[in-house]
Amino acid sequence: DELAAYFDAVVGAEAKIEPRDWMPEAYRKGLVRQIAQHAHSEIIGMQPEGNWLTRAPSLARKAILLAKVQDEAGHGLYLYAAAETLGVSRVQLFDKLLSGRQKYSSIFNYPTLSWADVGAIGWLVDGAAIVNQVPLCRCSYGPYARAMIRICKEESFHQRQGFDLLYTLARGTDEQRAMAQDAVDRWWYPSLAMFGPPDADSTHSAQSMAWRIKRFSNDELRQKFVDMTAQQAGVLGLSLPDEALAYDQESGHWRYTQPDFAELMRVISGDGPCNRQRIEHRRRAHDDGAWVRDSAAAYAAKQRTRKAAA
Amino acid sequence: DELAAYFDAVVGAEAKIEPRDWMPEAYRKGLVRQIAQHAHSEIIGMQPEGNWLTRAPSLARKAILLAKVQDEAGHGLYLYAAAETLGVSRVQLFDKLLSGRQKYSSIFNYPTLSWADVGAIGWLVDGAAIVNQVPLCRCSYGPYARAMIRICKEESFHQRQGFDLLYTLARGTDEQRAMAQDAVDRWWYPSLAMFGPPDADSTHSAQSMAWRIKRFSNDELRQKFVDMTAQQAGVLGLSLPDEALAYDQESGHWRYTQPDFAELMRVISGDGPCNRQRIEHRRRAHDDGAWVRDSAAAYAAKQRTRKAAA
Amino acid sequence: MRSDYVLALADDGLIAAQRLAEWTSRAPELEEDVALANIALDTLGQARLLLSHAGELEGAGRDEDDLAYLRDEQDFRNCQLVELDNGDFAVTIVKLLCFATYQHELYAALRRSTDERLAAIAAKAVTETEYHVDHARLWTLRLGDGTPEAHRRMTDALARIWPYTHELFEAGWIDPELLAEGVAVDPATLREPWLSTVDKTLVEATLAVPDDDWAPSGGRHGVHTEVMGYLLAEMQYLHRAHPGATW
Amino acid sequence: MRSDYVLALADDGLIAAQRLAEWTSRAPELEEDVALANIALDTLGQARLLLSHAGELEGAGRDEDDLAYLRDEQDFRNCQLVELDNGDFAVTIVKLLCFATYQHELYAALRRSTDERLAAIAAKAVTETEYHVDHARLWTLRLGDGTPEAHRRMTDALARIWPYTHELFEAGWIDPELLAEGVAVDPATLREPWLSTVDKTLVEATLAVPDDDWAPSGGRHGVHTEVMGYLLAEMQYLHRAHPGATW
Repeated sequence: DELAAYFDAVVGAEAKIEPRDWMPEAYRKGLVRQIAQHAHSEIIGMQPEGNWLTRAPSLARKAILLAKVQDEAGHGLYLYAAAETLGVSRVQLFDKLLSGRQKYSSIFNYPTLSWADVGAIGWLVDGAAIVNQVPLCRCSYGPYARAMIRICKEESFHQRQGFDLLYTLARGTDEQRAMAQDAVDRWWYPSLAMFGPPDADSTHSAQSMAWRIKRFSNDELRQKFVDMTAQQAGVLGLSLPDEALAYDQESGHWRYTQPDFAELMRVISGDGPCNRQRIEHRRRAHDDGAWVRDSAAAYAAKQRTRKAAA
Repeated sequence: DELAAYFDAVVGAEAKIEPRDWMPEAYRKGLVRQIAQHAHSEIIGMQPEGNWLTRAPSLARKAILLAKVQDEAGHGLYLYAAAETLGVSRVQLFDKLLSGRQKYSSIFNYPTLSWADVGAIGWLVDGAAIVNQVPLCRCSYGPYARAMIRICKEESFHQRQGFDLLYTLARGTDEQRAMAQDAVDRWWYPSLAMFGPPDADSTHSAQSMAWRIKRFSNDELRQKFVDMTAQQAGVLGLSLPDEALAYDQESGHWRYTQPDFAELMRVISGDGPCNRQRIEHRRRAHDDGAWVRDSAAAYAAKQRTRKAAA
Repeated sequence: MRSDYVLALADDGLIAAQRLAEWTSRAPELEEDVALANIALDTLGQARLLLSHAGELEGAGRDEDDLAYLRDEQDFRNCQLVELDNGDFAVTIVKLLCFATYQHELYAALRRSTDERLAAIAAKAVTETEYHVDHARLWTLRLGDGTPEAHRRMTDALARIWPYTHELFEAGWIDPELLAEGVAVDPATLREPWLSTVDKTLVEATLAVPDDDWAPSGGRHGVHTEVMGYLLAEMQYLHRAHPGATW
Repeated sequence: MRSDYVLALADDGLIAAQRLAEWTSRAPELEEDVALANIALDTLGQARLLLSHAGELEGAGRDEDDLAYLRDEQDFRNCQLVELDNGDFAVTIVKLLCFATYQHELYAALRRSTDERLAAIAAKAVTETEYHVDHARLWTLRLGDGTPEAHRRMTDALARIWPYTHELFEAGWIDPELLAEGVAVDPATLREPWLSTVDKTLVEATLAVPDDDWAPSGGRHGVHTEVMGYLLAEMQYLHRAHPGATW
């Protein structure tokens, strides 16, 4: 019909679909799921780094980390707002997160065990997120694309800060260097796994590509990340825990060992080291805050009544 | 009458009154109050030292401290048992502690701010407690006297451990020595205040003396403590925060400055640095444990029913 | 000493920021996670400027990190109010209302300090603390005049926190020369405007200033509460575990 | 290395004792304050003997305090079970039931270790852990078969703790030579008697082994949970703040 043709034309022309426009139900549903999962990831992602806020070893780093974790909360807010333009409420989405009906990025189910992990998350996890997200800045859904532009700018700032943190450690004492290397060793494969299963096993991809939501395959993005990161590792003077890692002159790409996708599946299905802890933490914050939200609502209602009476 | 005459004769002969014996109501009441207050002090006294259990700087000291705090709980148990022989229950007494109707020693309303405080409490507070309590080992009420014999033995062990802790610090690094001196400076006057108001202002004393519960006046005991402690301070190589402190050749006693009894009264009446914290801590432990005690009681009842049915 | 004065103000901010940072990812709603982190950032930023200034005044070559991470408990001069446990959100809001209003009055007055650097720090800080006060005020209204449960929690929080506000206005620890020279502000002069602002908010929130004259103190002389040692152990551990390292 | 094996057993006890010590003055009744402190003391005492032995086997001159206070997190080899937060009294009792029963089986077997010192430590420890098991068993009955609330809390506690019990029986971290020489005990052989004892108690307490095959691990390789860093900061701070001091 006419609406569908218009939708296809807009998407085909690399223009933006806006909230008021007609869109296929599957497009809407898929976007809601993706944006919500992305928002949830920002919110859950506050925990692993937040774990080091009170222990940051310098005040400058403490301030940087505080600003970063705050940015993550902010990203969560933009993204929930983008999802709300598709007709779902933040409360509904939050409820799906807390009840386990919607996922968040499995990377946050690993623990931060040393200060260097803060650097490794910035460098590797934010690095991988950027590779994943930069194409989304051209996504066909306007509100999502615009949120991603702002988010990517901040993420790349975070990625440089993570790199800088590791760079300092790598040039510090033996213990600091060891701490940095250990963190990179633990976060490397989980970061590779952030790009999802290999293309052969990936679902949803073809339709997402056609709708200009996804633009590159999982394996393409993973390769882009490896190429970028392998080079930076050299600058850091840290090694990546992959003996097969080598630059392939011919293709211009780095060869690397795939992550253990069976482990990825275990973590996604709930058995990562921190899945239960992360959700329980968020649920506790939510439950502990219930009386606060209730009171704010009661106060707002009173104010409305007072204004109406005045 | 005959019972009263018998009671007076036993007390006069320095023999023991036992639970089954007749006793004047004021004797019983006074003893209950004194024993309960003493028991409460042991229980509340677990907190200031317990504050350093997880942070003790060596494993040997951690074990010693753990054993000491455990002894305090044990002392509380003997003393509540002694009070129970006078016809009151531990639950009743505990309730009076938690509701503020019965006091505990005000010394425990000061905070432990450094590891050296653990030593200062052992040396000064347990030292003062021993001076106060040794005469009670000859108290006319049998169960109390016997509890005190056991308690005094352990207290004097604790006092030596406290002395040893400070001795080690006083011979340690400059920082350790400063820590020890600071602790002694803070705990000295509160320890002197443990003997109560000056004799001129003291109530209850005459009757207690006649009943062979109290044997020395507050000021006599305080002087005994100062004499003992001033000498030991010299061995430690730490000073006591009293410029007037000096040995009086003639009397064979040390002259000293009296503590600020107005401050003592403020702390007794509730305005010490930790009064609210100490009671709140104990109340929270009690409240948090309610479901445990309830379940233990329910289980015991079930077991009785099962045995009766079997 | 002028550096002692500046250090005490710095410590207030440093410890307050440390407690606020504990809230991160635990706030009642996302917007509040952002807001509390923001306030913590401002407060930490002010503390850093003050620490650097104190270090330079002291002239012993100590930078902000030496002062934050390598002093022992009795060398911290913050008021006890800021070190108290966060408690529930009501306790945090009452602490923030009392402390931010105090800081706001203080910085407003310090803009006229004869220590130019201090005056410049204060000039920047005063606009930041204005927002903190406003934020605390709004929550005090929402919680005091919202549900009965929140009202009860706010009343409990006020009872718990109020005694520690008296220390904010003690002046005895400040070198009289600094007051005479116009470097320092006499905290006693801040009490009246502080009380008037706080009381106005409490009344509007159907709450009341507690009737309690217990006034614990000691922080300005390095005597803290028992929670301070745990706070410092957590804050300083990593830094101290690697002596001389750069981060 | 033999010292690594002994160190892991020592760390189990050290960290378990640290958590138990946190209960002091917080127990549901006075008798339990005494009992938990007693168990902590036994466990700490065993850990100290094992640490000293490990230090001597290592031969680098490290004593019990060097090992307890100056190692970093990734050098601690305790199972994750013992480092978990205490939670409520139910969680503590479930942890104790699982851990003490494990230690009891382990020490019973280690009495026949070809490392004579280890055998001697085990011989003393086995009578101590028998009491710990008994204590945990009695409380499991009182809470599991008492009130509905306690039953619910015990069920929640089992769900929380059970996954961490699997790591106790992992053998991969132990040098096979130590097993061959009869120095070490293969933990896998302890699982059956352990499960039978624990299950019997749970059944008697009207509770059940959770149906959950999540089996987090890593402690034996120095990979811990996020709470471990806070535990160590608190435990080690003072010692580390005074390098080289004697206490």
